[in-house]
Amino acid sequence: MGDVKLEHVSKHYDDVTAVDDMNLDINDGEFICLVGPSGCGKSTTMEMIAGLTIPSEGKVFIGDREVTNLPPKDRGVAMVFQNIALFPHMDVYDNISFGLRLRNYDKEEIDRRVNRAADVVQLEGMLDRMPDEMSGGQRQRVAIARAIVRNPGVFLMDEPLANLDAKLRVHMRTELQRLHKELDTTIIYVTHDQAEAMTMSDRIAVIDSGQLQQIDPPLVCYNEPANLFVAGFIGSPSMNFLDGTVTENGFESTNIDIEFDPADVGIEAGREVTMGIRPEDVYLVEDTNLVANPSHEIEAMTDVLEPMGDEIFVYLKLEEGAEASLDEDAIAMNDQLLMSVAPDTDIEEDEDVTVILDRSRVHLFDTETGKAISHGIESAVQASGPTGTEAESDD
Amino acid sequence: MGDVKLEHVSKHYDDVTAVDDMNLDINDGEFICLVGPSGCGKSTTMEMIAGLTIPSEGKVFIGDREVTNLPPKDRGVAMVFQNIALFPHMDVYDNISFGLRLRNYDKEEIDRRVNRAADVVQLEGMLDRMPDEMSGGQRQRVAIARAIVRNPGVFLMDEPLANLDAKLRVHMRTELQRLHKELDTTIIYVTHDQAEAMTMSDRIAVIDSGQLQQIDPPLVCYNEPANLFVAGFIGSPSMNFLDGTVTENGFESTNIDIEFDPADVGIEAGREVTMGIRPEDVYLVEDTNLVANPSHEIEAMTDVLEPMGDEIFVYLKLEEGAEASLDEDAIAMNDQLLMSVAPDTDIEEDEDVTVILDRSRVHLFDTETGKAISHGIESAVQASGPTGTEAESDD
Amino acid sequence: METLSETQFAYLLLTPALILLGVIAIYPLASTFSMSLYADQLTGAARLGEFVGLQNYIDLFTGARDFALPSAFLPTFTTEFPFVTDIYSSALMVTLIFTVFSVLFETLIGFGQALILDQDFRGRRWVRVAIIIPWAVPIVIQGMIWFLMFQPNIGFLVGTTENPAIMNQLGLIGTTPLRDTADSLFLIIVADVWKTSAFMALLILAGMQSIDRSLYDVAKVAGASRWQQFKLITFPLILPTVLVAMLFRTIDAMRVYGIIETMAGCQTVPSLSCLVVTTFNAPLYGTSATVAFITAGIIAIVVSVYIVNFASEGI
Amino acid sequence: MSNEQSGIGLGSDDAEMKRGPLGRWVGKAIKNPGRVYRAMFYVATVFFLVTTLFPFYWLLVIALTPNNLITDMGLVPKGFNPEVFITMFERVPFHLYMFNSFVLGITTTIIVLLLASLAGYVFGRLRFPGKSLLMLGILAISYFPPAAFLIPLFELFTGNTAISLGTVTISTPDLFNTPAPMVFPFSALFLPLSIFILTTFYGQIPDGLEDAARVEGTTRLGALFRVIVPLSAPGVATAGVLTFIGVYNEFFFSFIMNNGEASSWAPIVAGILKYQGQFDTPYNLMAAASIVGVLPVAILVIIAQERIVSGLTAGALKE
Amino acid sequence: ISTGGGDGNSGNGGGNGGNEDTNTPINTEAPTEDITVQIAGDTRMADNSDAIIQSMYDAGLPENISVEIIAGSQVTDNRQAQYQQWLNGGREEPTLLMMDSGWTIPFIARDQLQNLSQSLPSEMTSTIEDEYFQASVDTAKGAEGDLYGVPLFPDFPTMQYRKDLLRNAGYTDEDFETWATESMSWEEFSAITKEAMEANPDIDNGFTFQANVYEGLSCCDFNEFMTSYGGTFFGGRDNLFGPVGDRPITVDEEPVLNSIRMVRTLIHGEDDEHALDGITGNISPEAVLQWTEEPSRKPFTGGNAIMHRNWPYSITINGAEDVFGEDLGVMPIPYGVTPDESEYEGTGGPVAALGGWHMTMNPNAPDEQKSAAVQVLRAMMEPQFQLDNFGIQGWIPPRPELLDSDEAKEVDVIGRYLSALKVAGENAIPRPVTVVWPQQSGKVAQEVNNAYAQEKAPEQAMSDLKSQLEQIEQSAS
Ligand SMILES: Nc1ncnc2c1ncn2[C@@H]1O[C@H](COP(=O)(O)OP(=O)(O)OP(=O)(O)O)[C@@H](O)[C@H]1O
Ligand SMILES: Nc1ncnc2c1ncn2[C@@H]1O[C@H](COP(=O)(O)OP(=O)(O)OP(=O)(O)O)[C@@H](O)[C@H]1O
Ligand SMILES: [Mg+2]
Ligand SMILES: [Mg+2]
Repeated sequence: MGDVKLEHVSKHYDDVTAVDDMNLDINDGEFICLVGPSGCGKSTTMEMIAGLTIPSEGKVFIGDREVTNLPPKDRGVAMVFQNIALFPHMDVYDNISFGLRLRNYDKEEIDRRVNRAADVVQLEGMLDRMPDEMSGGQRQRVAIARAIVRNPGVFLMDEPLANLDAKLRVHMRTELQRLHKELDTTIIYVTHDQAEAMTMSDRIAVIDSGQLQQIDPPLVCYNEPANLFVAGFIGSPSMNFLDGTVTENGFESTNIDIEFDPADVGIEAGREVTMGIRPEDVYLVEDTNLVANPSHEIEAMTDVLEPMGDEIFVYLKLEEGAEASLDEDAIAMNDQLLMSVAPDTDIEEDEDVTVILDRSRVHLFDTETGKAISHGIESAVQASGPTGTEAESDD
Repeated sequence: MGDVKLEHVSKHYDDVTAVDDMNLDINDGEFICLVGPSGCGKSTTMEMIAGLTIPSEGKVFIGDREVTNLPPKDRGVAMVFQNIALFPHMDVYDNISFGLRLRNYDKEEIDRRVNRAADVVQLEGMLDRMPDEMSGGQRQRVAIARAIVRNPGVFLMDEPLANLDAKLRVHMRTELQRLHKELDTTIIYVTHDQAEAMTMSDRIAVIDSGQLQQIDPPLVCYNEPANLFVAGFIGSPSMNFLDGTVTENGFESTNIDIEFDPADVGIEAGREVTMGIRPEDVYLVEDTNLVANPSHEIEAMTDVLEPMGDEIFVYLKLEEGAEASLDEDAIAMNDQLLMSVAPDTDIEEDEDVTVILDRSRVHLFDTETGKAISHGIESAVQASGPTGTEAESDD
Repeated sequence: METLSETQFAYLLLTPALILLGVIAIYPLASTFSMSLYADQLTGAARLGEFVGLQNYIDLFTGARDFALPSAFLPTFTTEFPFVTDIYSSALMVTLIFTVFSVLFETLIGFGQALILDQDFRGRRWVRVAIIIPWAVPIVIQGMIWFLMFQPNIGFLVGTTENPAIMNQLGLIGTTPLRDTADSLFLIIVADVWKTSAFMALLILAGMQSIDRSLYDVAKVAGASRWQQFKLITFPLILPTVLVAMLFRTIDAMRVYGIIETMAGCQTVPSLSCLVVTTFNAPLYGTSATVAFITAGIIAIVVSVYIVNFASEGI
Repeated sequence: MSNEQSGIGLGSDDAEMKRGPLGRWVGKAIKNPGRVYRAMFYVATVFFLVTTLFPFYWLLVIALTPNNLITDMGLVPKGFNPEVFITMFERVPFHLYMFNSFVLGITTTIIVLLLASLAGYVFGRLRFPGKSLLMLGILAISYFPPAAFLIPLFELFTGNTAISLGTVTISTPDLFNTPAPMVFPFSALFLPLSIFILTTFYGQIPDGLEDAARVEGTTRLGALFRVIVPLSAPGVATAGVLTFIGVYNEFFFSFIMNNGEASSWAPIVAGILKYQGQFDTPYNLMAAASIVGVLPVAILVIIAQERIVSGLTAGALKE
Repeated sequence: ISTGGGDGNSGNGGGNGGNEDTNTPINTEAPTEDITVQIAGDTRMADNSDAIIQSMYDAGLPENISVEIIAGSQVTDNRQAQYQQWLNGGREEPTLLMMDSGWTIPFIARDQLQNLSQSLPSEMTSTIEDEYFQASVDTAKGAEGDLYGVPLFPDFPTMQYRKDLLRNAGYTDEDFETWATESMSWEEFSAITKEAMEANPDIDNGFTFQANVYEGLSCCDFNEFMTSYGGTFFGGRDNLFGPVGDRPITVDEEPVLNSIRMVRTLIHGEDDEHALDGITGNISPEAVLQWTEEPSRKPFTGGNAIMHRNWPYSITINGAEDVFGEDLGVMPIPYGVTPDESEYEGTGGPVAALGGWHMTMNPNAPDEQKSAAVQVLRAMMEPQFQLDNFGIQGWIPPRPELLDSDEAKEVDVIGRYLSALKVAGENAIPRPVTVVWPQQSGKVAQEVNNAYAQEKAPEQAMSDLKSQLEQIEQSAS
């Protein structure tokens, strides 16, 4: 009833292609997060599911019915809009109850539901305020309440928590999850908050330039990104990338080599690859004991330190004189490496350090196509230890 | 020139007090983040600094001049609005250049600045789009660009990055920091993103219900929160709180006791206190070696696991049968504890575990007033190890 | 209904309006147009004479029918500025002069009034009543008010040669202004501006009230003065409304009749509509229908200025 | 949201005691441009009040002056004759004419707003082929002098137009002396203006709000009447006011379409003209009647408009 | 789409109903059933309808016929347009229409009225022909001489003056008595007025009349002045009502020019380059050039004028006790030349422009209505009714003889001035109303006003006018 399917859906504006041949197959009751860079087509996708935008090509299905040309009201969807879109001429109560009143619910039922929704979004006592008498976050919560009072087959939420503070977000997250469980509806959720996407969703759909890059459970996306884009996009701070080549002995680049048998990961020597390693998989040599499958030691110098409270980000320069350029347009920065360490680590700026990588968490991508080649290197020079969730190469 | 001072500033709406006797003293060139729960008065404070809202009481100064009643245009501020508010009848170029055109900059200078700003917010090539042809994130970037083309004494930014994806946020953050350094202007910045507040600001001002709670450098707020509110608000996930009493031997509560000499932290026995400990300061007993100043061992059972990619949040039940209630309204939850562990930790749901706390990271607060009593307990039963940034009690 | 294509849906919603306009406007116009193809008939029961095709149109454009009209229809053109001989002697020129000046001043004054009504002050409601009152006055009475004001020995705004009133002294009008085309035209424009500025003011005010107030906040912080806020925010955002208001004022002004008839008479100030009504009452139905259609054609040419503007505004 | 700076009285008065009041004022004004602005505002307001109200005051002067004394008038009534406001009702049942005009105005306004709302929505918010052409066509209707409609419409409404449906030919009903032959022509003639007004206003409502309403379960029409119309309240109310007042004072059609009696739905202008004899014109009665006909309506219209605007928007757009 | 005279399919066939309808004899037996006759009257009639209807019954209207009077529009142009549509559209109501004698003829020409000569008993029509003011009857006749309307009342302007002011100049009641029946010349008149002005220096205006650009100038003031100098529009009186296109146009002849010169002298003084010798100048204000009846009356009623030309309605106003009462004098309009001095028959002397109204019958009315209407007309033709209505609403009886009756003299105010009115009535001159008069009237008013206002020389204006009138005449022949 609530499964949503997009078949070869595209949306072209005059000179822009907002969504490009998108195929999505969302099961009834699933919680899907759409993530991707700004302007990649997330909202457009949502609007096409809601029926607010008619696809230029392709078909949209909701629960077996083709709805491509059906008006929004007949699709059984509720939506939280990115731009909030409260009705400025109605107070909070009327905004929230709008959909219910349209359906002629009786007064008490409406009252009950509105009060419950207001409770969930912590707006009790503000029901008679007008939208322009509220703060940004309060308005956003009204928008959420407006969607959740109804019992639609599909919830579409476009960055519903963007204006909320951390505590409230956590609260809202759990509430949404509870709602999801209770109503068993499909939720399609756009967020730019990694934590949200990771913790809430059954699957994450990563979109870039209107094209679907990967749709998989959160940890799969994190640990086994399908390509360079996903690898770089998921995880904050972003994965480190180093360009290099495959030799008989493994991966070689200007500053870092990693030994493995190319045959084991199924690639031939001489291929141009990009190696990826997440900041938390870079360790100080002192912590080698924590790593089951460490790489060679790498000499580096600390550059900037960014203490985050629960961890510290350390920017490492791999070459003498290299600038810690913060330009993240170039995918691979061969001369620097970002590392995250525990907050109580004794480390200073401009200090020489030796680091190792967790080889079982090393990702290899085809430099040209960006496709993933392997996630983690098992065939180790050192004995392999117990590895957690890393996966086999699936290329 | 760019220092901003609020003196006993309040703002009352009909029945709401949005800002309550606020005193703020911001130095020229400082980067201040305002944080606080939704509706606490952050935007109102900004508007009063900008001159869009006239305080009900109190005075506003910008660079020695009292500006309480000065119109916005004479205050030399630039602002990014929470609701974005692009001019719908102007294309991106005209939106961005608005402030410059007002000041009759010459054509080339405007061109140069607009292009640079568009570059910074990565909107090159979109300068001739109209606002309604852009995605949410793109619009927000236009709003940022509109502010940063100018050279004001004070930048006011109200959640400028709320609609941007993680990568772009990081980019924007560095750009804003660079801008801050280059122009040496005062920046007052509202954000609900802890990471942003922690990494960018010189000082964080924590506001609750219109009242200033603490204004201090980020790590001070994190490590030495002035009161329960700040402790609970800063840090995500939030600090664990347990209510208890001080005895001769230290802190005692239903499930956890911590030993110390009350005299050392300057409190008398018998006082009702709340103990706080951050999730990352809770360790599995196996990792005791990482902790310089561990507490007693505590028996618990894991409940929900939340894998975040770079860490896992583990909800611990301290009592048999206790529900892992996710109700964060009650400040202290005496029967549960949230712990964060490394992503490769071998841990399952509903498993018995033993944990310890890092005593040097334990916070004590007066339960009644919420005021902080002490941060970290030095006088240890075990020998004290090297402690990082923890501070003395300052109560 | 919702599954109709956008085009079908659009036409469906337009149906009631189109039916009404079809029956009440298009059908009569078609009927009137066919009247314009027949000769006038003054005797006998028939309303119209024989079918003459476009002869009525030809006669009007060549001036061969001017004898039946209160004034010439087209001016006599010359090659020297202002390109017509006696600018007050033809219906077309009189109408154009009236239109240009009345629309211009109504727009300016309407703008001023709207700006005032857009402010917040005590008694605004009463100022608004005051400003709308002229618009609520029927044209007959509007005519009477101004007619009496400029009636020698009754109104105080006109005097005699020996004892001139202020307006005479200033040389604005003669002592018998309502028998003189130029003077009457001037006074009729004044009377029309008095009455119809309210029309402009109301529409412009509505446009101003519909602007999102937060845009002003942005502009203020960006450093815009009041004037700049007006120029860069208010004006462009109400421009479509202003254009619509001016468009309809222009059309109305081009059809001016009532105020002329009640103040000075069609013989003194012959407007295009005057020609239509006078011939209609004569009754020269063929000529009248022809003048009506030519008037509509002239209006179409004049308002094409706005249409081009609309097209560029993307409405 | 934003508070305007008031500025009045905040300027400091020190060191300015030596100047005269004007000098002081100028001094303050230079320091505080808000003062200049306020002063300009008051001057402009007074100017507009005087210019719009003066002719109306003149009307009152005429009304209060006994008809025989209306000669060589000055700025005040010659004589004072308030009974004119009673005499006018004795001579003509003016209240009935007002009632007729009111009914005609309301009916027409409702029809016009309804049809124009639909059309305004279509033209303002939808894209479809033929749109510009249709708009031009509708506009073109207002190019024609009303006289161009008179004969065919009179025949149409007095049962003289035959409609042949195949073999049967029926003639239109005779509606002379009923409101219909006024209401329909008024509606058609005022429709283009309202369509254009509403087109611009509806076109400016952000798509997001209509989208939100549609997702919540309204049809497009539902969204129109629940969201777009209320948010365009100033425009809708203005279109309504312009139509209502236009119809209220209409005379060109109404004097042909009935016999001029109050019982035959003749409007107020017919009533006002009834005071007039062939030669004798009781200016004072006509003036009194127009004051009675106009003033309450102007006040009513303004109050209704404010009500409509605030009722529709509940203060959403302003203040 | 019908473009002809309407193809109405209602009973009587609308405007193209043809001559049979308008000519069919009407059953003159009084109907026996109850029936209501609707009369399109004017405001004054409607205001007095109870008294009027009562006087109809008094004059023999059967009780089963009731009468409903609707006011119609009082603005004469509007009423004309209204009737135009009603009759053209074949409306059955109203049965009787009150029509201005100034525009009845065009309706006759378009076959829109009941031909009373054909459909009424001849005893009724011959009474009208024989006993009524001739000029009035002339304006209710078709080209072939048939009668289409029953004159209700005539209207003729007179010269009103202030006896009190003239007394200051040495004139006495004796003079006033003479003036009431014996018209004076314009030379005399202007001289007397000037004398009175000099004797009453606080009075600003000598002689006030109407010379605005409007029908009233062409039909009446100018017509009067012109005719009193022996001038005509279209040659003699015979050509007044046609044949259009087949009659001389004589507006550029000397008598006409003289009348214009006379008026110019009155307004602009003897120094005017086109002044008329013998006329004393500067007695009329320039304001006359934009005055119609009411504005011109205001200064006189307000006490600021000596002489005033106007219709009888204003006699009632000015002669009221609270205005001038007995101090109001009335005399016929002065003359330019005597009848024998003038070339054309029936011109010269103390002429008065003819106004007044007729009662006409709607040919589309059902037969019973028409029969009932005949009864109403019959009642209206009763002398008693006419005398009653002189009292009720000031309708001057259409029979000259009734002006001599005692009953008429009894009527308040205007009863005092019957002798002057009777002279005016006997010298009434109708306007030259034909189907093209509506076109011609505007041109006449425009050119005459131009000439009066010194914007054109009289010769120039009248030759311009002549050529315009010629074009119009030609277009319609
Ligand atoms: N015009 C108004 N009338 C009444 N109350 C208002 C008005 N504007 C704001 N408030 C209230 O004032 C308080 C502070 O609002 P403010 O916008 O400053 O909050 P904020 O800190 O910016 O919140 P958020 O993070 O949600 O944007 C809120 O509770 C809000 O409801
Ligand atoms: N009406 C329009 N005309 C032209 N281009 C448009 C229009 N609407 C959207 N786009 C473009 O389509 C692309 C996708 O927009 P969309 O709103 O779906 O992005 P998004 O993924 O939601 O981005 P964000 O995270 O910034 O909200 C963007 O590049 C945007 O500029
Ligand atoms: Mg989006
Ligand atoms: Mg805010």
